Amino acid sequence: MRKRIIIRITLIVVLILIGISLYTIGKEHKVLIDNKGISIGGITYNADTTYKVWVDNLEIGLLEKGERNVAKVAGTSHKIVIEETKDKVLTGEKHEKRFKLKTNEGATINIPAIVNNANEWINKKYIGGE
Amino acid sequence: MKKQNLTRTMNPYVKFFIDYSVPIIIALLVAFAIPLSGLSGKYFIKELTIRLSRNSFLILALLIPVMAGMGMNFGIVLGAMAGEIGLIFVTDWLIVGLPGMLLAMLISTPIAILLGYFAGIVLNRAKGREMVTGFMLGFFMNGIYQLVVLYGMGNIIPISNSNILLPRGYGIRNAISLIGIRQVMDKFIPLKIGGILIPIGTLLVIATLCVFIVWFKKTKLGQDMRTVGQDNDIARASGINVEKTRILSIVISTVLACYGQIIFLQNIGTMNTYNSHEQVGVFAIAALLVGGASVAKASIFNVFVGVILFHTMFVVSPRAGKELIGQAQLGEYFRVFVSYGVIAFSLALYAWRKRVEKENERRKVMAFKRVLLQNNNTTGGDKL
Amino acid sequence: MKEKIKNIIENVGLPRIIIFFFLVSLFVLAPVVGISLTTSINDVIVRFGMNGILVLSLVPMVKSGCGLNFGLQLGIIAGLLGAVISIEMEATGFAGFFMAVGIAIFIAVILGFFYGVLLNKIKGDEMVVATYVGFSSVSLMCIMWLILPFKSPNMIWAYGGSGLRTTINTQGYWFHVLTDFLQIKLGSHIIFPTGTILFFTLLCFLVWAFFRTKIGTSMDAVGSNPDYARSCGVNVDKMRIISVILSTVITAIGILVYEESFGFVQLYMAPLYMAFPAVAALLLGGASVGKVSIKNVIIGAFLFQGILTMTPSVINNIIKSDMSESIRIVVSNGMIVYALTRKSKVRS
Amino acid sequence: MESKEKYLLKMDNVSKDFYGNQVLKNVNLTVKIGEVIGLVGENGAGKSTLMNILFGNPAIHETGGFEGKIFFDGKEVNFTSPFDAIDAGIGMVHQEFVLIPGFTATENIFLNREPIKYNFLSEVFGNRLNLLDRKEMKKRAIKAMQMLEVELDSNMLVNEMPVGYRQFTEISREIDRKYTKILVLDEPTAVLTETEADIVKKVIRKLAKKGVSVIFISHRLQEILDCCDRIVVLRDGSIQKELFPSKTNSVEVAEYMVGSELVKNIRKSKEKRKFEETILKVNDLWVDMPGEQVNKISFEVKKGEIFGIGGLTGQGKLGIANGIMGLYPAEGEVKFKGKSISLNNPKDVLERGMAFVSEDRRGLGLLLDQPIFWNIAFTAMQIKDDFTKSLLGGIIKWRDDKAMIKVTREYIDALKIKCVNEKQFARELSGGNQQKLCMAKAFALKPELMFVSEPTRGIDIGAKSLVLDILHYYNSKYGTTIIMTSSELEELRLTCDRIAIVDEGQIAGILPPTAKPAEFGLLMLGKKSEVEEVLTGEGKD
Repeated sequence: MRKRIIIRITLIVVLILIGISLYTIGKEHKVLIDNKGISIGGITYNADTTYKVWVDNLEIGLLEKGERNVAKVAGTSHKIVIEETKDKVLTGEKHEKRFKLKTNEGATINIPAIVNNANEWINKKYIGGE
Repeated sequence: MKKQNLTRTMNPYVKFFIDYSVPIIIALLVAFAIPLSGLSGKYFIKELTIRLSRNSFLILALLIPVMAGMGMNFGIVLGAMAGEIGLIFVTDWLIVGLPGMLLAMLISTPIAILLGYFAGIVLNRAKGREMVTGFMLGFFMNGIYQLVVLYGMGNIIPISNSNILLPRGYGIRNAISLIGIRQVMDKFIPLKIGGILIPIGTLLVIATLCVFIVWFKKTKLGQDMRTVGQDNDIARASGINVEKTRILSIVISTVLACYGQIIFLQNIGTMNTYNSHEQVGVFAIAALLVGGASVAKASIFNVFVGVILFHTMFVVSPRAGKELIGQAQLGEYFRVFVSYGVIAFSLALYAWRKRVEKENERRKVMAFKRVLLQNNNTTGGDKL
Repeated sequence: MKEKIKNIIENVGLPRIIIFFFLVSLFVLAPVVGISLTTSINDVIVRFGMNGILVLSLVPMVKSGCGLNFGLQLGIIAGLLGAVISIEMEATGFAGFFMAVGIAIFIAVILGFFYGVLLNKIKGDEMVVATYVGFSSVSLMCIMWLILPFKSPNMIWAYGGSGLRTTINTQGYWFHVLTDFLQIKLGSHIIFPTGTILFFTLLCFLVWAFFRTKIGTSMDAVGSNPDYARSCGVNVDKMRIISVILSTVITAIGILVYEESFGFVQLYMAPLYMAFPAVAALLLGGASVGKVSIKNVIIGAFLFQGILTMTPSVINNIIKSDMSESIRIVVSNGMIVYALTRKSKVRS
Repeated sequence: MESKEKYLLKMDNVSKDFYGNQVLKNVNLTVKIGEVIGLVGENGAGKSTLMNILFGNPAIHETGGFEGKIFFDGKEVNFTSPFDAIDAGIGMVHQEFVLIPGFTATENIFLNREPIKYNFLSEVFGNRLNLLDRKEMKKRAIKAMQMLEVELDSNMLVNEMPVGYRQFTEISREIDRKYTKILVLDEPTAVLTETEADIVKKVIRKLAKKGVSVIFISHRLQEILDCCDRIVVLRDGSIQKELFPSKTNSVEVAEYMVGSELVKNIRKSKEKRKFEETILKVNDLWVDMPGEQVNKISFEVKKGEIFGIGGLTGQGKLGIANGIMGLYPAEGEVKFKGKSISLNNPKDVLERGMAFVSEDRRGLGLLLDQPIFWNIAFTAMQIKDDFTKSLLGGIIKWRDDKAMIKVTREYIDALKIKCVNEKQFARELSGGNQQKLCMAKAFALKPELMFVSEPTRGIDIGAKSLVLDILHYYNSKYGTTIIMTSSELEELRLTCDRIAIVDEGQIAGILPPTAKPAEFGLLMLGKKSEVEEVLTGEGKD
């Protein structure tokens, strides 16, 4: 009987854990992608060309300079890939960055900062629901 | 006054036709309507695949209470409500994809268990009229559901997503988009044959449920349910807790219906908060009955025959109506009529048969006794 | 004392007591939130007159042991047919109304007969089958409304084509013929619908009188104990059929009075759920699945209509949102579920 | 200490009353290991109560338990549920089948005690999610059935089985229980053919040899004599005699069963009444009344006679009246005053002037939730249009409550019905007064022939003689022919001119009330051949 109680309690705990992990991996985050000039620590990076953007292997589309786009992603670990585009032709110059988000976080990613290898290319923000 | 012939029995062919009259009539109807509708084969197969994967789970949820002798469980509406509450929560929390759907199932399970338990208790108090009670219970709980979702959510139950809340700040909107989990299960294993999406994921889940049901019948609980279903008194006399067994069958059915509704809605992709569940019971039951099931006997086979026949009729009838007298409306009314009519007809047929069979059984026993007497009394010279 | 209260609760039933106090509190609260009590009561009376006969129509079937008539829609269909045929024939005023009633009764007798035969074949399962017979006949009639060859321009769709409209105005035919008959006006708010109430009273009297005749007595016995009735030489099946016909006929009259007062004939899916409020009202009045009296009809119809009228106005004023629909669903269906789960004393 | 070895079961001074009604008085019964006891007794002798006490039937405890002690297997026991009794090793085969018709023989044998295989899900959801061990079930079922030596297919559905095989399935269930030490068989042969009954007898002996004790209840005396070691005769709640088959004969058993002393004042008017005209002639009547089957019965009743029908419960005596009155499906020919009546049509029978006081008072006899005056007047209103007023030239037959009440008051006075007034509900009356009400209902029809079934069942002694007096009164004053069916032989002998004893759905014999009690007993026990039949009061027709 004791064995059963332990098994049942474990099962409930496991189910709750599964619930929490489903919540984490299924949570949708909004990631804003800016192709705009930005000043970080006194240095200003300018946007000068169009980029094609993928988030988590999903094509977001072309971002001309000064533009902003939104990606909706689920889960905690993500990858952003940008590739320089000239006259709608990909140049092959790729940048790839990985980032992690907590369950209630959204993020703004700045393309010029990535291109220039600035440290603060991502700005995470707590969103307590909408 | 009818002549009482104590030894009359029923013709087996007539019996077969009466047993399967519903599927036979619907099959004839469909056979007549398909050419009339002029629908292409591909469209037809596509629609049928969708409907098969969308509805089968819900209909399978009906099987276990039939086994326990509680008839068609009109109370699966309660399970559907539980599923919808789960979906409202995951939509509010912005949980997407397969994890979102699974989480919705996980959250709604305890709700479904509670509702099923409640329904089981109510139905135990209404022995002999489980069906009409289950049906009214569905209506009653719909009122409670409205109070909770329309007035409680956003007020007492925290809901923050303005996309699903009514502009007044509480209560859930009439329709909410389930875009985040739309067809995530159907497309989990992507496969297309000739341009038709085959929802392998969902079909696998349905197959698993079928295996579960077959397995369940072999368990002690399954056997107890069959016993209870056949004869309450004998089951009780042999020490089975009849009430508890009946409640369990309803709980299982409610939980399955809850999953069924989530699967149904992930396929559709939007949810009519206050209407999606209303007709769940009617359509599922009508389909099962069209498949040749009766109040006392239903199998997995009936489920699939039923889904195919019933939904073929659903796809075909508006078009056939239009071709026939130029009004698509006619076909739509027609399929509503068939849904209700099939249930009315099957239930009436079953109730009538129950009486006839009792009478037949009596005659059989009587005839047997006569023979017995004749054999025992051969010395007495009695001639019959 | 405690025992006594317990007994009362047991006999009257907790839901009824709750609903009764709910209604009383609504009436008490009404003036507080600024609703005129006289208008409210007047509303209740008007709606009582409209719906009372539908509630009354359930009585014969309960008396004969056929249970609650969830197949009420059959009678409604007869009534609707009477209404549209009388309008098609351009019959107006009292004559028009009674013509509609006459046609409706004729159809109701035929439908009721077959319905009764069916219910005799399925003794013990009357309620669930009746429910779906009701539903399927409504949906079948939807098709009929589309294809029956009615011509009156007041009834068919304006933009050509065949088929009746979903709602047909009775203005100009027999709108309010009963309601306005001997109408009493007190001030500007209170209009007492004498004709409707008189008509309702008359039908109540007729039903009461019916159960004082030999045949009515037999019917009562069939409902109380069918085995007893059979052993006394009563043709149980025949009695049940008569009760079903009677119920169907009264329903048909009931829906005509409803439409006459309401002003519109509602076709298509409108009658689908009409059985439930009537059943709930009867149960609220103290009837059970197996026992009923005219008193139950009157009390029930009044209480039920009271709740329907009072909840929207009072509740809306208090919490500023319209919960009345949900409350109506909970009250009426809850009442039915409660009655179904009570162990009826009638032998099955 | 010796007794512990010797006796498996010892019932010591067991008494039981139901609300003051003594049904068992100081019963001492012992059963040795491997012994076969035959239990014989009339209805109401206390056989079933005794077995219910042994089997821990909850009804016993709900009505206040019993007095005395029961020792089983050396320990004192007091079972509160049949499951306790089964666990202790008491098996019982009931008269009515406890079988699920849609299940196979195997499934029925193992009803709710199926062998199971472990399944891990049971850790989560409880034992009931273990799987059935079908192989083991089948193996054990076959083993149990082999013991019976009949070809029983373990996979056959019960509802497809011949009736006799259902009985074997039930016995197999008890055989399979390894720990069964004593088996109670309640009328196991009632539905069997003779060859099948022989098999049962053989099995009983076989079980006894294996050390299982058997208590065998049967109304077929020959069977009891054939296979029992000891015969216990119960009468009026106490053990009348213990007999050994080798040292007794059927006459002796029958005598002990019905009692040998003559009924005092058997008839006030001692002289044998003479009747001329035949009023009812029954020819080859079959009645399908559950539990009271009538198989091709023929008899005649004379006008003015009181005709008794007796016999043990379940043998069909009740079926005769119910069948003729059209309440249960019947076949055959019944002539009333020379004309055939239509069977299965209560109305026709009532209209011809017959009436019925049913044994099922609360079910068939009364409208419990209606006032007394309805109950009395209703049938007469239906059949003869009494108590109605014609209105509108006869279109409407208005119920005349006043006339109904007037008549009711007459009957209340005549039959001394104790009630508040004529508007009291029938439910509120005592059993005896309800019975008078049923009779008043029948008298209100002014019948020429009246069936009265079990007129004194469940009513107290004072009311009993009153009820019988009423019957006498109507019989002598109005010349009403009465056919009285009763389980109480004494009552029949006290009242009737002739008494027919029904056994296995047929009339075993017709005797005058003055016949020796043992003769009645022999007829009830299926020993027709040993009784010299008395056909009619007048001799043969």
